[in-house]
Amino acid sequence: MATCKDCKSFFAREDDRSQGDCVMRVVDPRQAYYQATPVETEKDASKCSSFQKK
Amino acid sequence: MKCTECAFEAPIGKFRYLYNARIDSSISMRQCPQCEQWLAVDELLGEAQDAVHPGEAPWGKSAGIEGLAGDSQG
Amino acid sequence: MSRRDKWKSARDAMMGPLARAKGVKNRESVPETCCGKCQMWSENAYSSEGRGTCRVLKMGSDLNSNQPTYVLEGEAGLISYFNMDASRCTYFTKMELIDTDGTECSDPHFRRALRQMKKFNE
Amino acid sequence: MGQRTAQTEKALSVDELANRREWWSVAQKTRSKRLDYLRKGVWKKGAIGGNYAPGIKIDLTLPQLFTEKWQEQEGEPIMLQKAHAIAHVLDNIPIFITDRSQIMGYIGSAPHQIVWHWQGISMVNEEIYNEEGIIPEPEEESLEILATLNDYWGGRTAVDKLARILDPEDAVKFMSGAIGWGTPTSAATYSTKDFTYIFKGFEALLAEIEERMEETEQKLQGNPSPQLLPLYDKLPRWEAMQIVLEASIRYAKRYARLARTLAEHFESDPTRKEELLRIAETCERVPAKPPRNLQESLQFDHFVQVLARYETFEGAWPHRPDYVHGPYYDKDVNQEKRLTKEEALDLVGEHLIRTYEVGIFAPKWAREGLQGITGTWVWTMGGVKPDGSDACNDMTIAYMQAARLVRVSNPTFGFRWHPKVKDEVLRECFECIRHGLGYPSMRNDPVLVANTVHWYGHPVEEARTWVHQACMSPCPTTKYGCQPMRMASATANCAKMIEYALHDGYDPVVNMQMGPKTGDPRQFKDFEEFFGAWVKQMEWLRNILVRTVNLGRVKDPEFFGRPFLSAIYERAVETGTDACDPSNGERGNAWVTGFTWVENADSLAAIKKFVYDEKKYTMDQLMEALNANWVGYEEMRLDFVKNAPKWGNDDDYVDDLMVRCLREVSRHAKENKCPSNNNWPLLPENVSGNIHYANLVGALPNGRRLGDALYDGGISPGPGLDKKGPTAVLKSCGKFDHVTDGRAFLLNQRLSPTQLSGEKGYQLWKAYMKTWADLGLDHVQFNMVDDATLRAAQKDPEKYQEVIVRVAGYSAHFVDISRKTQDNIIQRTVQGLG
Repeated sequence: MATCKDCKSFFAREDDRSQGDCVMRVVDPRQAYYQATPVETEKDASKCSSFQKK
Repeated sequence: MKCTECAFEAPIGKFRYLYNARIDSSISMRQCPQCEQWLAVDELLGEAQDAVHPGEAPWGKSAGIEGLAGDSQG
Repeated sequence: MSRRDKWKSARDAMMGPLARAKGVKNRESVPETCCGKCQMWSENAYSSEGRGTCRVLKMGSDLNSNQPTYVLEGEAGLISYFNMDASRCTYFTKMELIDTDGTECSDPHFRRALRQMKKFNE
Repeated sequence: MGQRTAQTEKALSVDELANRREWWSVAQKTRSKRLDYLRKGVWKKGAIGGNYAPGIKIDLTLPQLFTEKWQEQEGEPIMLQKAHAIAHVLDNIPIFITDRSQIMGYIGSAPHQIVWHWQGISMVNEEIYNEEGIIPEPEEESLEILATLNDYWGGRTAVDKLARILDPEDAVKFMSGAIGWGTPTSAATYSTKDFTYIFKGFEALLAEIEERMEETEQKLQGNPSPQLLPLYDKLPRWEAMQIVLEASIRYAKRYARLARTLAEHFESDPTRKEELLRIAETCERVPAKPPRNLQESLQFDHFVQVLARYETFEGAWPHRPDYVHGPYYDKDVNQEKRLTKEEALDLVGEHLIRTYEVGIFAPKWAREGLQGITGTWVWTMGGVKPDGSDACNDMTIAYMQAARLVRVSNPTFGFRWHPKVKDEVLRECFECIRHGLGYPSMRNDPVLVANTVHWYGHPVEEARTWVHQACMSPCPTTKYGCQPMRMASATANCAKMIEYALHDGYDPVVNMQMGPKTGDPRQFKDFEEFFGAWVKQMEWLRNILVRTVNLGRVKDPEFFGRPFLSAIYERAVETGTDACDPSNGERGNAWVTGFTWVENADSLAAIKKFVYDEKKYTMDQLMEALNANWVGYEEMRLDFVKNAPKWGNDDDYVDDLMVRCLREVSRHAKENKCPSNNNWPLLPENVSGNIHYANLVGALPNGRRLGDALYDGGISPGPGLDKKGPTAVLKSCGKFDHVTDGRAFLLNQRLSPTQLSGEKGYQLWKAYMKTWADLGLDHVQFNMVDDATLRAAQKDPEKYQEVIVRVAGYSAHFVDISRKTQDNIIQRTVQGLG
């Protein structure tokens, strides 16, 4: 099963390895930005449409 | 009253009252219930004068701009 | 009825249905003939969650019972909701022009920006 | 002008554009590339008229995160329960860093989203459910989420709880929407913030709280006595404050972490990489520790404002940023030369942009009454220091210059004018006005300091720290002066005073007996009897609003809870109370905002002259015309408009009535008491409430019909009715005392941009301001955009996105307000000064 830690967008937290940030590049009609969403390292990513294997 | 756009005819009260153009003028804005066009209406005559489109001001310029009040400030 | 009790029933009419509206279904249901489409109904200015006041019927009127009760005298207008069934109300007067454009704030009586009402203009 | 092609537009130089007074184009050409990108990147959050702009969506992550934790903590004391819920949000809400940005923090998960706090008002929750356009895709799924949230919060929100204990008659009349607006809860409010305290850093505040807790726990180990009992309640409150402060530090560090990740893994441009590392360093430092430079002070400030809005809807932004950040600017730019002026201007400009982009869902009445903006974010500039010396600094000038570059409508500025203001600063104010921003509004500092002392007894040194609470009202930023919760529901639709005096207290628009039965005016024997009815209606209207909000205020800690605000309030930290608890030493700074006020004086004057003095019409005739909404009585209506005396023309007949009305209200203001036992003076102003209430106030003797816009200002004459020139307007407004006759008085003036061009224009304006100050007026604000531009903007809004106008108490982009409001602004008299 693919988990978040296997994804290119995942960056583990140094203070807590069970957690990390999912960092995505978003370009909306007005501006471009990077968005970080907290995720668990072992979260199931099999249904995630943005998953990209590291 | 008759709509200048679609010729719908009804008593003035049937045309939806929106607001006045200027409180000291008899022109008001009303809306035709049939074609939904905004109309400039002379409330003294009870007649629709014209359709109002964005940017148009059937009553003229803003209050006071015609003759800037001239009291000297020294 | 004491002053307090009289106004309490109005307050309950105002606040009660909110707690009772459950789920999507009740919130989405808008009968073909409803208060929100009546010329006699004014949307409340304090909240646009669909509450409004009848300009003819007073507090104590009841449109839901088999034999609707119409009270025409009193201190407060009947509080109802845009999607209240008004098919049995003899005072119902269909509004021809439903304004769904909330960008303009120009209409003294017929402001209708509720999403559920939009279908009537399509 | 509107017909020019894009090609010729490009060819025009900045000077040529300035000569054409196309200041919005000048701004776009002269601001830095960074500011241009950031400015154009903002999603417009203020409603356009009454609707949100296409693409704006409600953020469902915040209420879901909040509610799931809230439900887990069921049974905790409310402040603690809420602290856990807020911390959960801060730890989990998605954050983002926009390209080229340097200041972090946003309320919501993405730049196009707006938030709402489900704990506040279930009616608003339902309104969101019904709202067109803002439901995120897929709509069906979002509606399910919304319905689930609403089903849970229905009956549990702060206002639901309050409605159950209000007198039912008060509840129904208040919520009719006819007599006033606002919510008697800090679920929709705003607060003064004391940055001399907050800038100690959150770690220092945590240490202070820890010390208080230890001290209290020791006391609780002592001899039992009734004095110990209240201490038990303090401990969970302090714990709640700790939880949110710690979560706030973690929230900032999430930005630091993201900035570092971007610098290390994503960014290839060395300059941006360096910026990202500086952002990381800044967010690791603040708000945990005190700021050391301008970027850190601006960042600290913005985090505080964002965090406060994660706790509640803060619909205004009381602040004095030139005073707070001035020393850091001076250190970085003048002393250590760490930043160039241009670099500093980029930061200051971005501070305005980051503030402008904040969006919080507002119910329709608030959107209509505050068209084009999220809230009245009026920042205070200039003024004096506590010792009375001039407080203007380089940051005052930097904000004015940045404002002309980024041209946002929120925040706007209110400038505290005083006789010691230097000419270079006054010129900056004028340049902003000349560029058509509509701000700064000009405030008379000596008058307002005296006013603040008079009404609330604030010591003069504290009064001198005042900042605007929303548009107009001064409040000190001191330990006992800060106001944690604006009494927003004490906003009166004053035109109802005269309407109810005419209709025996009955409201024909909402079909309800509202005010007391003061009698059929047809039976009144003279004007004095009529005026007596007006006084009774005025007292009733103020009483119901003040009663409601007083109760809302004392119940707020029980029904809503403000752990974050309490944690940054010195007196709350010291006493272990909720910041909104009026028993913790607050002096009180309450006022009733008086919308639609001037209609009273003009209507009373028309009645006195035509019905009682000249007997030209009977009261019966007048009532017939009013009941018909003047339809069929157009000649008579025009007579009432044109031939009855009108406020603003230096005519004692009507001006004396205005003064008489104000003095009646001021007497009553001292009879109404807030929970701190202080006064409730009147503050006439309108924002765009004059448009919202146009549909709720029936025909009046001043000649308006139901549906017509009400007058725009607080003491501004009716549009087009000030026929005697600007000095006559000032003289009328100078006939009452701006210290003792009320709280503050909003005056809109429209000036001719052609007349006020060049140095001559500045000198003319300065002379006008001297007359204004000599007459003791407390406020004036200006529109300086010509009709042709405004009409062209109506016709072709896309081309005029950055044209700004002053509405009343705030500025808005002209294209974001309804046609009726636009027309109302164009109708205002353009005053010639020369």
